[in-house]
Amino acid sequence: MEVDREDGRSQNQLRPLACSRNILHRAHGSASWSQGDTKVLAAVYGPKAGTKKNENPEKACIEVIWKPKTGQIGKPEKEYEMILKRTLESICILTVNPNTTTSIIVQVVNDDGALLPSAINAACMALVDAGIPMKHLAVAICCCVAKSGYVILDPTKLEEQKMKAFAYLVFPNSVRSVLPEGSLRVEGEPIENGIITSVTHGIMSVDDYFYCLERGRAASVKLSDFLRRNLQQQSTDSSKAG
Amino acid sequence: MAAKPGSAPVTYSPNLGQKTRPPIFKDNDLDWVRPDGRGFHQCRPAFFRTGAVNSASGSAYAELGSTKVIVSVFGPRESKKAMMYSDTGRLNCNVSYTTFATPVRGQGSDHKEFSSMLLKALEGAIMLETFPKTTVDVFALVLESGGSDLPVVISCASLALADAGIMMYDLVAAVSVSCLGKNLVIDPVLEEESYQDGSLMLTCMPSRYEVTQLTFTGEWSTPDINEAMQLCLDACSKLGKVMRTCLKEAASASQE
Amino acid sequence: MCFFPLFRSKENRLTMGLPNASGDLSTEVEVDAFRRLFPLRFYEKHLLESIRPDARPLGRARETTIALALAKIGSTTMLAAIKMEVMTPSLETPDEGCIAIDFHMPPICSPIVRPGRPAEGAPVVAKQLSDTILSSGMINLKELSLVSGKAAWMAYLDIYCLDADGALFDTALLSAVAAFSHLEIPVVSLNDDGKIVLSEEQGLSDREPVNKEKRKINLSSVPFSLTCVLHKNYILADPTAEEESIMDTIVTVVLDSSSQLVSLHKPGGTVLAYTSAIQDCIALTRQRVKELQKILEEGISGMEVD
Amino acid sequence: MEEADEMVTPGEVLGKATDLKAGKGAYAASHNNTIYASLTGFRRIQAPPPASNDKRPTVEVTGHKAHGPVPEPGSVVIARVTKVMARTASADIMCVGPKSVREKFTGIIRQQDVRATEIDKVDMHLSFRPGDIVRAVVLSLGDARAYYLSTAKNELGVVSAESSAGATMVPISWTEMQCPLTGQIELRKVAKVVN
Amino acid sequence: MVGLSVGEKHFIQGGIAQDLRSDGRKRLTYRPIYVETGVIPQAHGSARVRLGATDVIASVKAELGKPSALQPDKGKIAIYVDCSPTAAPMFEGRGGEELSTELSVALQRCLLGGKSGAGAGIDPTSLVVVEGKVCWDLYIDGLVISSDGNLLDALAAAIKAALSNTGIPKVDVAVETRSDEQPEVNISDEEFLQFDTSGIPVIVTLTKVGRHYIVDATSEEESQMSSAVSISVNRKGHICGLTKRGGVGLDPSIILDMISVAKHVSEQLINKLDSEIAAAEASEEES
Repeated sequence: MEVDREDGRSQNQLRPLACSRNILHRAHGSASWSQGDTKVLAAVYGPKAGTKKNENPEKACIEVIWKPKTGQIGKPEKEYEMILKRTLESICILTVNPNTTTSIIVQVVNDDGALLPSAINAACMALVDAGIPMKHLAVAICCCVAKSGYVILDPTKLEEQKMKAFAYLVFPNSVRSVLPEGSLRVEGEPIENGIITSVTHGIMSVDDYFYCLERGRAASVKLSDFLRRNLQQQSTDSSKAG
Repeated sequence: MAAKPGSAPVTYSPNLGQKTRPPIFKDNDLDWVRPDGRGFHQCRPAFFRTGAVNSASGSAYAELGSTKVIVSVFGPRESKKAMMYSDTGRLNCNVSYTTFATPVRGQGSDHKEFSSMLLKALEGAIMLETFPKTTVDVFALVLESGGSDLPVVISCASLALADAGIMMYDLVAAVSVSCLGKNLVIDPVLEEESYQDGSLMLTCMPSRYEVTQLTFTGEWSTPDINEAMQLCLDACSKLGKVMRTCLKEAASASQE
Repeated sequence: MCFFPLFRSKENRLTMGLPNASGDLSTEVEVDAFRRLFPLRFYEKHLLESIRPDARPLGRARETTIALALAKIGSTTMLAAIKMEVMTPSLETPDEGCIAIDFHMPPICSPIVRPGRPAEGAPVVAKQLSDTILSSGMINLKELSLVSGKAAWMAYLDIYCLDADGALFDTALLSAVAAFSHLEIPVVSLNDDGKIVLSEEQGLSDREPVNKEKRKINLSSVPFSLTCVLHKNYILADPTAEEESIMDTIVTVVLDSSSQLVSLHKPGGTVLAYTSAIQDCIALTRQRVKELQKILEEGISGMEVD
Repeated sequence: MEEADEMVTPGEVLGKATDLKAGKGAYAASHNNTIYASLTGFRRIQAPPPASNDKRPTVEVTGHKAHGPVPEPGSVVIARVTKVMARTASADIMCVGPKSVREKFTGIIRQQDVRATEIDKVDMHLSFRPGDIVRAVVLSLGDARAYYLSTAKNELGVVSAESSAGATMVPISWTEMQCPLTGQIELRKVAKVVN
Repeated sequence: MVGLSVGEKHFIQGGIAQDLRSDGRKRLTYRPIYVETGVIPQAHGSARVRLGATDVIASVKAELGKPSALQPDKGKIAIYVDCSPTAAPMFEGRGGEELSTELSVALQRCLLGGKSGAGAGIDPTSLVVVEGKVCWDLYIDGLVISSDGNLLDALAAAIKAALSNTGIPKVDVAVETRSDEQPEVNISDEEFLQFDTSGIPVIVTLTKVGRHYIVDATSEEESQMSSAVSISVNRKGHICGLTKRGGVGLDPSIILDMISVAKHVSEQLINKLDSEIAAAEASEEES
């Protein structure tokens, strides 16, 4: 079935992606990420010595500070901070720099839908730029479920509001492994099928959700390729080492 | 979605009728009956239960009429970093209200002095020297404010301390008396407190027969003071018995 | 002189400390110490025997009770209360009321909460609760309207955590649902200067009540939730605070009475959730919804008896 | 000789100081020399030790729910090392004796308290690593922040440590532990197991 | 806290036991009390009171406000005490805050009477201009400049003096407009109304050291106290408020005895204070 979207995209089509790293000079690492008109800046400071209280000093601690476009932060931003923190913790190797704190500041430049996924992608790239040790990258995508049941990817703000429900999904990036095909499978599924983070809003059927997963995974492959290309091309022409 | 973030519309409670003081106090007091039909010198039946909160070292729940409070005790535990070294233990108290405790939503915040008054009522009964350098935290939450909140909190807190196994010289029982016109009414409810002429709160160690805290407001003649204090002392010793039975039941239950 | 890692011997003795084994106190003490020092090893020993330290099978939730708006799952306890106040509805929605949801963790509920600053987790749970309750469509906000464009109910739902031992969201949601199902709206009428007043209190019997028929809110498609922690290939339903603290991958599934998915929440965590795990979590939640519906009905009918 | 146990609560009179001594869970009030209970539990009378010249039996309150253990000077504790610095290592006290604490207490092991000999040659980083489990004795209540701990005895020191490979290491001498996976040897102040 | 050697402690306690205190006073005699009024020109009323080295200032500010819905026939009175860190080292940081709130609460309890306003030093109904609409709100601020014990008694005295020094501008109300509107008021700047301060109680703090109790304790003596009871007494000899400080329990009979002693002591104190206030007012007129 075909659906026409305001901006003439097909339902599985993402908006144009753009990412540039090492854009801030005082930060240890930084990246700007945009999907269509949604744009987010992320800056990484650290690892700095010492952890905050109630944090395990035997591991590296990650703190996330969310800066909205306007106004000061409320409950939604607090939730974003928590989700980002836990998502990034799960992709970083925290045992390498015990008893240190790494702060990630996320600045929303413009919100035109799929804000949290964009923020996660931005933060992830900033961590790479800062040379923080990571197990793998994370790729985040937003899937919207319409009343009539079809699913569209990477919605604009307008689409988000019109849809009955949506899901923010985060997967590990698809890996090009030197090991023989299939050796990296977990219970028959490739690693990149595992869900790092899932946040949904609005009512959908369980089948809708799994349909979202399927679509999201497909899209995450495209995103991974984009990240890989972006990293390769910038690591060649970037003066910055690690 | 229907949520309206940020926008906080002004709201009012439809049932807030003007509280005006009944005229009867002027002269013929005697045919007047209390809102809950109690005798002037009759306390509300007291219900106590220890071990209300598992996450705490000790806790207690108290219910007198519509006054309902929970007290948790934590520690003895590490004192906050800021504090300086001390050979004796520290007691730290805090009293807070739920937003729905009071008739007007979120009115409970105007009881800031309660925390320090709770501390003063308890500190004399606790053997602080038995937990040097550490702190015992006593946190109270008033679920429903039905009058005599502070006395109920104090009695409940001493039960929670006993439940936590903190060494004490004695339990602390607390009762207050309101002065309405010529009448002294014990264990007043919220309505009575709202138009009282004076009040007296007495907290004591029932077994040792010692007063740990005593406060008056309003104008009192010596005979009234004598009567009021005696009322409170008697009520406290009764209350003390109820508290002890509660502790014993809990302890013997845990024996099984 | 001879050397032995201290806890080798204890790990072997641990099995005797297991709930199913004969509880011999002399070892219990050491098990308690071992549990404190090596929580993960302690748990993995139990998981191998597919039993939890509190003697629960992995998939089973703790004992759950509801009394009025007090919900208890294990020792996690939540008290919810709704205060109805009157507001002037917004222009966009002249005949809709509003629900303001907040979640509180007072210092009494846990050793980690201190007076003064609020518990860090609380605002996040509050957000999840209002998202879930409002998006579930359990309550039709039109039912909260009194006089179109003039007056509507603002329902303040405040949930207090009285004892925190894991699965906070599940318990809070349950208490909220219970609170709404017990909610009785007073009969009110409009007085001369356009204010809403209680009919009986003001003795305005002559005045026509504006909400005669709207004394109760009827709940359509009630949401119920189950939180699970993932560890390796294990799924533990309804975790305690200890389990949440040592196994950091948490999945919360919310289904409504017609088993539609209201929310599937997995904020990060070391374990990646594969399709099968998600399916298992949803299946566990389906069972749980049935249990909870039953408990809730009993709770309500129990109230109506007395 | 024991008499029928009765349940008592704090403040209840246990007897007169003239014919009883106050044991644990009890105290004697000087002003009216009366003995009261300070805890909830059973009133027990212990006959005086035949040796002592004080012939008063001791009254105590037992079987009560005691509060969580608190470190005291002299008590043996088990702690997890959190930070290692040039002159001190800080550790969270997890167990006092065999009992685990409800909430951790902070302890400090100072360079001079790591071992009994050559205390000036001690290198903290070759004695402890973050995450190590140590058995130590409480020297003193310490300062505002922490209890002072000592491992300056054979049976005190690291009792359990993970190698950088993440395996539990095996002690091979009183200064070395070995990783069973990699065979790599790491330096520690190792505790001799008492048995 | 005052650091004292064992010898000093014994000397203080012994002196008190023999009814001859370190500064030569008997147990129940106050230090000489000095009152100075109108010390803060901007305030509607103010006074400074010195008891030995204890030195406090009280000021009264009056502002027009709206009575609370629950008590439409009463004006509002707020009492706040500030302990300047210069007064004593222990006032720095939180210590000062705690003491400030403790003193403020004690003063409110002793001077403002019960919820209905009965037994209040100042009759709150006298502050109402238009019932339910306009009233005077009194802001009473106490400042501790230097502390050598017995702050509460000194502050209460200062407040009494400040209030009798207070003049509140006369207010005439424009003819009633509508029931739901705030009426027009105009504040005169010639005519001032005085308070009747005869009903304002004094506070007598009895500090228990050993088996005896003393009035007007210095901070050295306070450091030796087991507990203290502050009792506010008015001219009629009625008790208008009471607060106990210090943790140690007291036998009820002792408290009752303390109350009767306080009543006895208060008589002289009130007379002394009134004459001092009168004198101060007089000297202010001249200057």
